[in-house]
Amino acid sequence: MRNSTKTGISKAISTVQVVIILVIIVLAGAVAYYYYPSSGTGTTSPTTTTAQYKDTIVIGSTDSLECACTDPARAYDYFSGSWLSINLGAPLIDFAPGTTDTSPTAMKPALATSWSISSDGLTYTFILRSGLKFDDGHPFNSTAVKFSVDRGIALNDPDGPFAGIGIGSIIDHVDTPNSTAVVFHLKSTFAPFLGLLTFSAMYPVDPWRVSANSVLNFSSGHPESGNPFGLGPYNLTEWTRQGNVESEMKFDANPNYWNYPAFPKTQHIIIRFFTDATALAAAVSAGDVDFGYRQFTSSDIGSFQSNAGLKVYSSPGAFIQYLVLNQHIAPMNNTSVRQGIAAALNRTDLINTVFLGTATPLYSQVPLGMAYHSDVFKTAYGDTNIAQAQQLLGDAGYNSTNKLTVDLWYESSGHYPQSGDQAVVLKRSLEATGVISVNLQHTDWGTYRAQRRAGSMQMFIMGWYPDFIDPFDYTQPFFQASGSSWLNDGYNNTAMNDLIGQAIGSTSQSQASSLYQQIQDLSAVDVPMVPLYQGGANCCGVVAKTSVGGIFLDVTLIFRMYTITETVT
Amino acid sequence: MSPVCGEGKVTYLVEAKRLKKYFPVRRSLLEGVLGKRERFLRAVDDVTIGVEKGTVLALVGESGSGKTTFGKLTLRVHLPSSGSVTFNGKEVASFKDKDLESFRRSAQMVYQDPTAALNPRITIGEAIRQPLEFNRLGSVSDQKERALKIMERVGLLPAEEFYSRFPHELSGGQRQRVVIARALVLDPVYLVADEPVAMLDVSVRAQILKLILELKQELDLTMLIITHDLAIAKYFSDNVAIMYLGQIVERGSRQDTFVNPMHPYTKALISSVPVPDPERKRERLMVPGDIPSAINPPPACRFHTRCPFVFERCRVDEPALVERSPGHFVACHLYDKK
Amino acid sequence: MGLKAYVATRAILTVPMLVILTTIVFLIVRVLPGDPVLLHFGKQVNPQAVEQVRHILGMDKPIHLQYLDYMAGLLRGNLGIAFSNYQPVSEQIFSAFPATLELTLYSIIVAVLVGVLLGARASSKYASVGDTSIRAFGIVSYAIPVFFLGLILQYLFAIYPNELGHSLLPATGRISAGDAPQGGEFFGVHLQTGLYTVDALLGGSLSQFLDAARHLVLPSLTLGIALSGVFIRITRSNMVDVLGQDFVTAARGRGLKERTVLYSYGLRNALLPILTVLGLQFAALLGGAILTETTFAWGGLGTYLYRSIEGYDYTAIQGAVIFFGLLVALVSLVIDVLYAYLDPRIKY
Amino acid sequence: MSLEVSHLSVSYFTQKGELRAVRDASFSLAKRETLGLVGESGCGKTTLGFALARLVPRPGKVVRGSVKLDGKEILTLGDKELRKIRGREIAMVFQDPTTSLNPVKRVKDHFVEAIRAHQPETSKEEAVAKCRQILSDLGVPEDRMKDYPHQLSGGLKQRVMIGLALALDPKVLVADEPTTSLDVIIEAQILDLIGRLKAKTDLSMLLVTHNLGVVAEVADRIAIMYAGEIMELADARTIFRSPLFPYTQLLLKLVPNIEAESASLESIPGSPPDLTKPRVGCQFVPRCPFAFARCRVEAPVLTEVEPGHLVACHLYAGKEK
Repeated sequence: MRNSTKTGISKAISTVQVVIILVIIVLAGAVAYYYYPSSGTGTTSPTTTTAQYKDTIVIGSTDSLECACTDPARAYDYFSGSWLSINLGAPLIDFAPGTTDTSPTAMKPALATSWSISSDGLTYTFILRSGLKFDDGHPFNSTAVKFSVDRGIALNDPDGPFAGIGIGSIIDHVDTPNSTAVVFHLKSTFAPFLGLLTFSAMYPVDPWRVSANSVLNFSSGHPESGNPFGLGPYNLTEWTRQGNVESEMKFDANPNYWNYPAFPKTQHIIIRFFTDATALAAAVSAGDVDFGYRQFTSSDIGSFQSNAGLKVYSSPGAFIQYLVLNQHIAPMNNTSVRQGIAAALNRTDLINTVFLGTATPLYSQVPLGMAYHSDVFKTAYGDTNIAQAQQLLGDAGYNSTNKLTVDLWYESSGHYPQSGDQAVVLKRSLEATGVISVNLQHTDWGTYRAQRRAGSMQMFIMGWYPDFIDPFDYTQPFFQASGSSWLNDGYNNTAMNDLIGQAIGSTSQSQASSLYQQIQDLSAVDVPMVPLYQGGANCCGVVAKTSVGGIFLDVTLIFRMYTITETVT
Repeated sequence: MSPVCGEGKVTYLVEAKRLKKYFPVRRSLLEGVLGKRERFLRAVDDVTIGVEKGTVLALVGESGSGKTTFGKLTLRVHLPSSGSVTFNGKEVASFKDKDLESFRRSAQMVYQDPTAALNPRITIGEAIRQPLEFNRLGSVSDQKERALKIMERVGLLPAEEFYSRFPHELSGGQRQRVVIARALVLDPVYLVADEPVAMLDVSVRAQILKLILELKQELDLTMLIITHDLAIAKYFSDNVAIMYLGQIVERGSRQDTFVNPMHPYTKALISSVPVPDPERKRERLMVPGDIPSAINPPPACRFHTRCPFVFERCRVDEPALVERSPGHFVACHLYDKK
Repeated sequence: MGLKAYVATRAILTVPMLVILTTIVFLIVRVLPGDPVLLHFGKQVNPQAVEQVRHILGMDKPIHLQYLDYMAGLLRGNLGIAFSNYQPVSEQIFSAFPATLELTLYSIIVAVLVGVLLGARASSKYASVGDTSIRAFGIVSYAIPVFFLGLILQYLFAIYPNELGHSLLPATGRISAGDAPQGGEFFGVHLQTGLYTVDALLGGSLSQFLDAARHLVLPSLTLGIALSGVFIRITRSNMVDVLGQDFVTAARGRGLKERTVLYSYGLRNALLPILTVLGLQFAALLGGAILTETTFAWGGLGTYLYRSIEGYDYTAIQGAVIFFGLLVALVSLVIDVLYAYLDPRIKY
Repeated sequence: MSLEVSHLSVSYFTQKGELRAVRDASFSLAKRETLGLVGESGCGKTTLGFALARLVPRPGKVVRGSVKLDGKEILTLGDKELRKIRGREIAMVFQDPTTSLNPVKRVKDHFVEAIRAHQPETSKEEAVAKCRQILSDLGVPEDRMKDYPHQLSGGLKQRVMIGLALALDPKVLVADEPTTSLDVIIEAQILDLIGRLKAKTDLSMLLVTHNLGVVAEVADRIAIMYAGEIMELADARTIFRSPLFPYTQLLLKLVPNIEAESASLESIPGSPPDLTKPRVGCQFVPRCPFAFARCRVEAPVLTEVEPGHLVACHLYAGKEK
């Protein structure tokens, strides 16, 4: 006898139907794929680029703007200073992409076609290209250059580079004898001045777009108004933020760029922002983006290396990380304590455990590969020198029963790669002395910065990307009291201040060499901070499809989007 | 005939006077917000009636007539909205502490659905013993002994064996015996039985009713049987009260009510009961429609909307419960006509 | 009383609820031990910096004035200024919300579709192998961590096919880069919802719609499957219950089609408790969205809350919680109205 | 003969084993005839009623027998044919009108749905008109058509149920305890209604009930069921005047009669057997005052002992014709 009830219902909803619905959901997208031109290419515009290159490249990144602004008067974090500005604006003079020579003689013309330096080293004269226009059609001339520099100095934004580097104390005034000539009068000799001009803070801005009295901020729906430059290879044509972070930025080639149409190589670049390194890695693996830059974990990099469709780029790196010992908070004001910590640190463990050997131990704030570098910390303390650490801390009154207790801070929102892992290893090496006890503390990058400014963290991990390529940029911002106020670490040594002053004024190579040696030696005695490691792009992660080319990663660490191409496969 | 005491004066164990119980009707969200006047369900509306000591009063009515509410009012499960219930002449609502405890022991209830009345996870022996424990009467072994004794009395035999069984292992009739035993274990003097056999099969109904009556005699109980089944009222009560929409329309001895029913509603009820005799074709007093809502009861005589004998006065004037013959009270204008 | 009047009253009654909610949130942030500003700065602080931040945030005023400011701000849709970057919280939330709403809507559709159909199917095959396996699926999907499910689906349907050279589905994002739909003009009004699938259709672009749909597949499947377990269980048990009732047998006895009996009698009546669960699950859905959004780089409110919590951004958290509260209140309002509409027994 | 049931057996396959709810039931129902099927709860009478329209719920199954409606076998019909029979040829009325209507459907929609399920060519308006006609015949006010079931009283709901059952002019109506959950006055109204329907139509009716009073009012013939079996079958008068089966005799004694002079406190000791256990002999043996040796070993068979009077009892073994 059949059971009518059961068979009846079974007919109403069959397994087949349920399966079909599930399959439809899963495959709807897959089917759609075939009706949709492959992702990443966008719409094809017939008039633009050469046939063999794609006209759009998508870059994925976990970077973000710290202050929702791109104004060089305020923003000089890595993303705005070494990535965004480089592609939206242009310097007067520049290094060639991929250069290994960072000396003044290697400088190439950019907005300026020629330049001369007075014999006393106090006057720099630049002749500008004529006929250049900002992307909004206004003419570019010497007045715009003067306006930009005067504005930065006048604003002197406390978060910005002008205050940070003290540009106002370098430049006395700017003259504009005619529309294509700009003359910089310095207050005193400043050896790295040409290098300084490659720094995004010195890029001319569009006087018709920015106000002389205030910083340009993000304004929803008006991406162009967020771009103060208008002279670079690209214009910012879309800028969306969702919640409290960037979600997407779109760059279109700027036909007014002085080197157009040689550059940019690719007409459209899109940056997609990720909150999470794992999601960025997934996006790269799945081909959602053509290019992934900053940040990946070392293990992600490892898996990319085994993927035939992807290429991992590495480069000499001038990115350094170091441990700041804040002398505002006792007992960090005790030099023996700082020296003891310097002796105890185990850089080998740090690099092997956290970076799987992809970084280099660093024994001076001036990184390896840069002129005048000297391994002063290695000479003074070696590495993992527990005996010396115990002795130095013993001098300060700490032993295994009366341990030195310190707070070690790291930032936890992904601004620096694997900060938490680093902190754990550092804690381990400090505690291996038996006389130190470490409390780990962490917070997000925004708060971290605020606390740094407030001087409220006893010991904290920081990183440094160069603003411009000169040993000056690795010493003055850390050791000279006028330059290191941003760190608010309480370090102020007159001898050190003088040495740096002299180095800035020196016009001879040999004199500079001797001065930078003395500066580094003194830094290993005073130990306001302990250098940890240096890395290239590898530690931050550059991964691209194999079809992508034109990537130049050099010691400047700036990221040029305008040289990148992707061949059509 | 109603039993008389002393000089022909009736002694009531439980007596309700002008008893009213109005339940507020939950207003809907909208009504609440719009400040609509609160409405009441008039479950018991001005009832004066007594249960004579040592007798069984059957309270008969359709569902929604308010009979169960009345039963609960006499047990102080509900407190009256107005009017009073007295127990042995004392106001039930005024009982406190010791008096209340002793009243709670003296007045017990047997429920309609024995399955719902028993906790499925407690053995029936424990279920019967628990009231003793809650009232701190005797040691545990005393309590158990007392429970076994009452179990024997209600026919849960062998008692020892039944003691450790769970409700689901029992038949419906046995479960109702458990409920009765649990009500009687505290030696009550007043028992309210709310439809005690409605959920049972015909073949066991008589057994249970018989048991209740035997126990009533033996333990000298005074009882209120609440029922919609006129046959039960007819066979197992001394006095009968017919309830309609919260009011008593007729009351009297069982004889008065069944042999000489006077109120049209009583007549309709009796004539509506199907008679198990295919050859007896009776003339039925048909009453149309349904019992109206107790929230908006009809004015004047509440039965006038369905009464086959309705006339002018019924719609304007509320009939009083008048003694038409000794002990036989009827609330109907028909009998004032002559 | 009409349904419209009921909806209006029910909506008005939501107001005191929201006042209570917002007040509680306000008090929690201020009365609980720990000064949010100090927490924001950490242990040792520069008092001047603290005072400056307090002033910017208006937290240097007496508490009752702060409360008035806060409530007045709420009335104007102003949720305060975020600690982390001093931008208006309400603007940030409104920019992030459409992403979450889109994910949530499609996930609910997946959850209900998968859950209700499988649940109904399980009930019709009561106690069979099919029933048992559907129930097992329900339990597993309920127990599996959302992000883990997300990673698995990401690998299976995006990363692995791409490594084989056939890209199937995108692993992250809401739409292909640079292709966010902008809505369209209708009778001179620009309509843009922020829901990419809707905006694509408003803009008349099928390709954008399909692209947005492709991006929705994995995240909405992840969240939808994770939630479907509850629906499977509730649908199954309710259907078993309803199908055993007299009116279902009666309907069969009248010779109605089995399909009519199953849906019009069975599912229609089982739907009411499912609806309640749907309302209750909404909060869980928002919680699940946090994890899903991170895995799929979705960039909605979940990410916003995640970032804010990570950064101890109290005003942002407060704003997000109030916004979530508002959403839940709104959803429960909708559910109540639907309930009243679907169940004639509801008195309103 | 309108309906012919022979050797029908229905079992529930439970975890405790096979529960034989109906065993070897045979009876017939003539046109315009009303058969009362009487028994206590659990005796299988409801299952038997459901089996006629193949509505026995899971895990129940018809294991044997045949149900023929005008010569057509119902138990082997396909789903589609079965649907045509249900409601159109055999209609059901259930015990509890409160749970028998879809709570989310209006009264008239029940009618429209049922009528159009069988007569798809009927327009909605025609179906509503038919609904109006039927309900007015049954004394349901017209404006209640728009109501939902919960807005109706029990009596009205049962009228609606009866109306629904009659909407397609079925040949056979199976009414399962149609008045049990109603108050006595409403019960009288419904019985009166059924009586008038009987007089007016050609309907055959199977009235399943435990209430002998109800069958006495309505039934032409009565079947007494005990423990899954039909033990006695005769016309109503015979059953009440001269019952043969001991259980019937006892049952009649303990049914209260409101018109009788005195109370009867008779009862049948013991309880019905467990239907999952195998049967040996007569099922009524443990409670039967007349049981003898043969009753314990041999199951009696329903046999005609007088013209039109069938009984399954060894007491009447010699009287077989």
